[in-house]
Amino acid sequence: MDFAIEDSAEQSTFREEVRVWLKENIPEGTEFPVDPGDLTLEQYEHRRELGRRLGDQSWLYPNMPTKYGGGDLPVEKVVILHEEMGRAGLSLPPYYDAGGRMAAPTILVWGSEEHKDRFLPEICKGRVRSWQLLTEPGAGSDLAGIKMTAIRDGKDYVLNGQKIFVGSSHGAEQSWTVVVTDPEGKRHHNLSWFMIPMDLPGITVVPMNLLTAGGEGGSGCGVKNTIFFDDVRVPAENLVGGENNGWKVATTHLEMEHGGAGRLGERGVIKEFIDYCQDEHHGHNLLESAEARETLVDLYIESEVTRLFAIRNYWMAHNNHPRSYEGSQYSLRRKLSGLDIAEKILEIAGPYALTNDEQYGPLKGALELYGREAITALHPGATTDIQRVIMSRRIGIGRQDREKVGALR
Amino acid sequence: MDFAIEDSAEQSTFREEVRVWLKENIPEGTEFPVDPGDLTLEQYEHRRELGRRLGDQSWLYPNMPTKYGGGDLPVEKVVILHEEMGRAGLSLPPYYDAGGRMAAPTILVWGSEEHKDRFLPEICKGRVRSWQLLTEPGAGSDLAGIKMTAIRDGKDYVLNGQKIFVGSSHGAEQSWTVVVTDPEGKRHHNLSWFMIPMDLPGITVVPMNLLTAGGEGGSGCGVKNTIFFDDVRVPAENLVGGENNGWKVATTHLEMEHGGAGRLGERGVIKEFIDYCQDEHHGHNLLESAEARETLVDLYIESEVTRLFAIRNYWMAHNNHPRSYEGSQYSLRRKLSGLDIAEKILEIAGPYALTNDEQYGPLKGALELYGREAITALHPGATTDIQRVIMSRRIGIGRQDREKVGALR
Amino acid sequence: MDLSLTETQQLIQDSTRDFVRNDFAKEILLDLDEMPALMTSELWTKVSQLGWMGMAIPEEYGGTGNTLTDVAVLYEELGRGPVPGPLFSSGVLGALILLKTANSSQKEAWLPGIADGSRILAVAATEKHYGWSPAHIAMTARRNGEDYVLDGTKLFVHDAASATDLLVLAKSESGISLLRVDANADGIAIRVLPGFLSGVTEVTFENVRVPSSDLVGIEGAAWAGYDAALQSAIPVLCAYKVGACQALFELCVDYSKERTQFGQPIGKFQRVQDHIIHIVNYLDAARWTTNEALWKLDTGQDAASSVHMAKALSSDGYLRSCDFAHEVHAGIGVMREYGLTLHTKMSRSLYHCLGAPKFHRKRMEGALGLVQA
Amino acid sequence: MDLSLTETQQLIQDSTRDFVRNDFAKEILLDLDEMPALMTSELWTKVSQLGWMGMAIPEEYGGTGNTLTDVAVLYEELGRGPVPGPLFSSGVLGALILLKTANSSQKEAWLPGIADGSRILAVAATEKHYGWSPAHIAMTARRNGEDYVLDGTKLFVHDAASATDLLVLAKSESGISLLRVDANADGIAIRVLPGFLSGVTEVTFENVRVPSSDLVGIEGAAWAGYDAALQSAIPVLCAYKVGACQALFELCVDYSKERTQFGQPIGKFQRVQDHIIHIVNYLDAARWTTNEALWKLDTGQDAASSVHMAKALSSDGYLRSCDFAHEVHAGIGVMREYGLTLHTKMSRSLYHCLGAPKFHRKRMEGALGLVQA
Repeated sequence: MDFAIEDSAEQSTFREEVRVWLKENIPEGTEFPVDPGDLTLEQYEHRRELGRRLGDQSWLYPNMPTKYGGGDLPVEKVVILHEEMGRAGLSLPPYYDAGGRMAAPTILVWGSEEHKDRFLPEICKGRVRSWQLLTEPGAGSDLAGIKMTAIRDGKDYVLNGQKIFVGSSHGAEQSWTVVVTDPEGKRHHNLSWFMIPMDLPGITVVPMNLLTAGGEGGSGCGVKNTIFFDDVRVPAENLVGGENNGWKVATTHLEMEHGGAGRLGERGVIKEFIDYCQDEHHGHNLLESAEARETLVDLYIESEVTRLFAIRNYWMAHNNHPRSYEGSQYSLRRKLSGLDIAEKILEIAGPYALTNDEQYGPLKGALELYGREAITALHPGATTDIQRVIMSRRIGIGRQDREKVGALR
Repeated sequence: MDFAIEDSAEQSTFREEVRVWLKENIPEGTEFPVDPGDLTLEQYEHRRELGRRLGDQSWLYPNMPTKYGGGDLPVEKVVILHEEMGRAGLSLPPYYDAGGRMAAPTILVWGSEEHKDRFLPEICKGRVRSWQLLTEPGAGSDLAGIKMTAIRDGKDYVLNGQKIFVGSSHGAEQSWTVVVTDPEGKRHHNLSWFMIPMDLPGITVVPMNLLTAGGEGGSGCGVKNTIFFDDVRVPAENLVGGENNGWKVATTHLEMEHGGAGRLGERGVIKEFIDYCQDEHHGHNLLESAEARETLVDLYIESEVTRLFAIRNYWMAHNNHPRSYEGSQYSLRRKLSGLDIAEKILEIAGPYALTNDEQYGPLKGALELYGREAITALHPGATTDIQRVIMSRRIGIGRQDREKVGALR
Repeated sequence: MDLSLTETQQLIQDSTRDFVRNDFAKEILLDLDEMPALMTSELWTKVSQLGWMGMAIPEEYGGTGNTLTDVAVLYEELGRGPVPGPLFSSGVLGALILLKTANSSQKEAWLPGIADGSRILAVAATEKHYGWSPAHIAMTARRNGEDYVLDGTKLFVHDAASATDLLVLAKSESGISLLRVDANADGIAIRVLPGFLSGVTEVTFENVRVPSSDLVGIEGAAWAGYDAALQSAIPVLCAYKVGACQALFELCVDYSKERTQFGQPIGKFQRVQDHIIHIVNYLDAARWTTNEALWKLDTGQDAASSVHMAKALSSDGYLRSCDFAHEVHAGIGVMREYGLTLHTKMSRSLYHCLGAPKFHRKRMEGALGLVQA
Repeated sequence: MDLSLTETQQLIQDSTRDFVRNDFAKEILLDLDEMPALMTSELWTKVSQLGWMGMAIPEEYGGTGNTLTDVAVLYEELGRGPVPGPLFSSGVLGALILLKTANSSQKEAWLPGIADGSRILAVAATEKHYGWSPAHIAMTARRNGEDYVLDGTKLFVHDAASATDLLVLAKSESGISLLRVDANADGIAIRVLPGFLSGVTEVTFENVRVPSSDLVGIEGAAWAGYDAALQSAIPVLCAYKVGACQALFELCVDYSKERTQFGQPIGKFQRVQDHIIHIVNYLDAARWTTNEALWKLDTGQDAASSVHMAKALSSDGYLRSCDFAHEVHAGIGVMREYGLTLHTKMSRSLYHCLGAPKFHRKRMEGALGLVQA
């Protein structure tokens, strides 16, 4: 067994290459605002620019095939890219893009050649930003119970309905969604999966007022929105994976969203908090207290287990190792351990943990945000309850047949 | 609000009366063995004797109507009886008797006058010991799914089947059970409730080999048994509450078993352990360790909440206050907090907590037993899962109609 | 043993519940939440006229001299809101501190105003080195002629933005002293802290002169009375959290029936049931430890370990009940207009107020005799 | 990064799993559980011939010099049993201690016997003042002519009843020393302690004379090597617990399909699912922290915090997994013949062995630099 993500000579060269490139290519002022809701248009545009530059390098989606503008890089180099972006205070991709992270692999599995040629390069090159549209007011955990319809009319489908908890600030060029194409059809056999240009007439975007602006992605993505569709005509060729086959298509990106692909290099705030505790603030050191030290050890262990689950999943996914419940286990853990860690931080740091005041808010207010996000993060990408449902099915608890994982490739 | 169980002048007199009486009437050598499985026949007979003497005083079942040999005492005096028995290292009744604790109130609610006259005085006077026969190998949580049958044949019912986790050591004169009287009948409408003399031909009692001998009751009751019924003829007049009405009858004693009636004065081992920690043992004091002190506080809080839930339920039941989920909440808490406390004891006392060695086992081995019983106690009287099922129904989670509690009087 | 409410208490409960349901309806609470004072003067006048502010104050000082349990019944209903603002800080914590520390002329001068709502107290105890022990008081009250001079910063002070008077703990020559200071005195700056909390402030003192007549009680001898007042006030704050947990419980039970997914009410799913069962277990643990602590205090018994226990359980319980309520509600729960986040924020805001759970658990070691006190 | 097993490890896993399934079948384990030695000589001969006892011992001393990860793969399979007896005490803990502390002639004299199973070690470290720090060693080794004389009691010593040799930690004039003592030497009495544990003993020493040639390594300087050996041995013990949790997990999943109540397999109920999900979460937390600790040790990295973490999580995880397995199984789980209680008892027996979770969490404060080491 080898946990090392250490560099071989070739990897060192690559790391150096990345580091130099990033230094030259990250526009000034690209850094995240502490609170995603504070993302300015200027910061957003810097990131789009960086995204395009990374895309031109084939580094924006380094796992995707080169044929479509990806990097097709081995795990080790992907890790290096993640790490170096992390060192620059950013993530890969450098803005929230559910299109690249989840729709692209989905199209790779389910799309026609025409779909792949049409959608993937513009995603991989960073030319478009794509939002994910899944949840509706009446369909959260029960995604298959969505009501938004897409009814065939000539060469188009006509879309009507409402999606919530969508996207980020400053718009997107595309979105992808699952909608009802057969209102009379059987559950799970009545849905289809679409790519939708966001500039079509009849689409309205309204920001939501939430406990935290962002949530998912954790990369300074801005506010979530409600999207209204009012007789929106989408060309039939934007349907991916076949009519009424949308639920199967969705299993692929749900697998991604549920953590099946793992994540690397994500302990940002926690690591910063541990460092923060080592220093004196406002005239004293938090770790003078034995209880604080004890709680900090517990917090560290919590975060380590999450890290190891992420590494395991990443390794499994990228080595095509048979997976079962691990994606949802990781997602469940991220959610519950996030909450647990937030409360441990509250214990250790006291009410300081609750303010983003310039003078008193630790880590420029990131701690305060962490406390709110721990709650907001409980539901996106399926609740903890649903993650347990998936785990149970895949483990085969109480059933002879074990549910298969969603295809990742 | 008044939590005081302090004595008024009248109560003081009563307490003194009880104390004097107990001093004169508790036979030498009646004390519990630490491990219920070690109950000797002699100890058992002492307790039976004490039970009869208490019965003659109407103190054995002090809540029961005087008409049937009970004491019909007010709550305060019942509490005094419990406390004084506890002070003598015993409980009330002084041996495990599901007949008196659960069957008697059930007969009071569901029995005919003839049943009450026939069964209750002999129970209240301590003349008979009665076991509870509910669980079967195929029916634990799902009690209504029992298979043992009682088929009417002339003046008798003929019983065939198997019950497990029954009773205690050294036999019983009676038992009570729920069995299938209508094998073709609808679930919950196919059962009947019987009192059964244990000396009938065809009854075989086989002790079980379990992690702990006793479990429920916690009063040195001895081992649990498997009971086989092989064409046992029970007179039809022993059916209580009407044919095929057994499920309704059972709701009454299940309510008792699930904690609906509360319990008083039950922190024996925990209190002793807290005292134990204050002294030096084997050359040192456990509380020198800051972690041990911290864990002991947590343990104390755990046990206090359980005590308060018990008091609340006792007060509710004995003042006929409307109850709903509280019985099962208390049972759930007893089970889970018992396990939690056992593990806290393990942390504080170290491996000492695991031995009942004469030299090293704390509290004469009672700590070691507590650790095993915490596990064995998870299932009797319904699992934690079932207690949560009952709580949910009674709270009305996800349902418009709230399930009613079982009648206690 | 009688665990029921008295008739008076039943009356307080019913009338308060109605008032909170109407005058502190969700839309009003959402508005209050955006005001620094967390209260409007209209509402303040109303609640003062209802006598809420004088309940903990004896009749001789203009109050109604109710028992702590009576007061707790009121605050349990306020917690259901959760009703924000300076009610507890002034009418309970501040009032009890004055009752335990002030001399009789001070009581006569100040308490009637508190009771009628014209005077609003906030208690400025904690500082940058945050905590609830005497060791955490570093600010000094320097004697200068007939005055004391205050310099320094009080941090995480609850409800100072709506207060007329501050009760300030400071070190003077002979020990820890308490001073009553006009909230708008020269040299005082009050700043509401932004974030996941409500009504929590920084109060800075720059050369603030306080006449010695406003030194509460005896110089250097404030701590014992102050601490005793806290012990009495804590279970009332616990009752507020109990009420809050009760509201969360009911909110979740209602939602479990209304919201359907997979063709049935979500409450049919055992996992959703278990989230709610966690809440009711936290609720009842907080409720009954709080009730017992109140009873002990009202009957003059040693209540230390009960008070610590109630505070530890109710603070933890409120925090975690919010978490479980969010599990039950998922998306809708984090939408501000739904109202759940008012509780979430309040549960965090009050978590450390008067001592966090670990602090009280630690103090229980002394109360239980596990260490030399 | 490659988290898969090597071919060798795969081979060890497969063959051990088969062997355990057959030769340590449940009925055999239930029998062993009632023997003081927890092992029969036939089985011991078999496992010795399989080379299990020599895996952690270098080839030059008669072993096969496998990596710790290799050894852990073996012990993970043993944990599935759970296979009791002195395998770990002798072949891992004892062997590693000797490797870290003994001089080369001692290694040559003793290690080959351990490797071939003819010599069985037990480590007598803990005493009445129970703990795993040097401060907990009070027993003395008094120099007397060419011998050392041991007097006192070692308590909660694992596997002494089946040992041929004891490794005894004692205080001599110059510090903490380690002595190898024949288990049947005059003055030694070994007594298996009754209760909810297995193979745990009291060992008393009354005027036991040990020739100075049996002083292991250098007098007074045993602790550092001993402690380093423990750090290497711990993750192997963790792997045993990981295997045990894996067995519990599989047992519960199987039972969830077989047992029906209310007309369906109990595993259809979310509450039963959640008990099992707790187990798999404990299992995987223990598994991956253990794996990382083993990798760090095998590659010569600083492993302290990983080792502490793995031990804390695996001990807690094994204990709690048993609890959840009992929730899943209810009545049948406490029937001795079902076999679950073998794990329950083992999880308790091993909970404190080589340091309980709180001890290791405490030591992490040093490993993480939160306190001066």
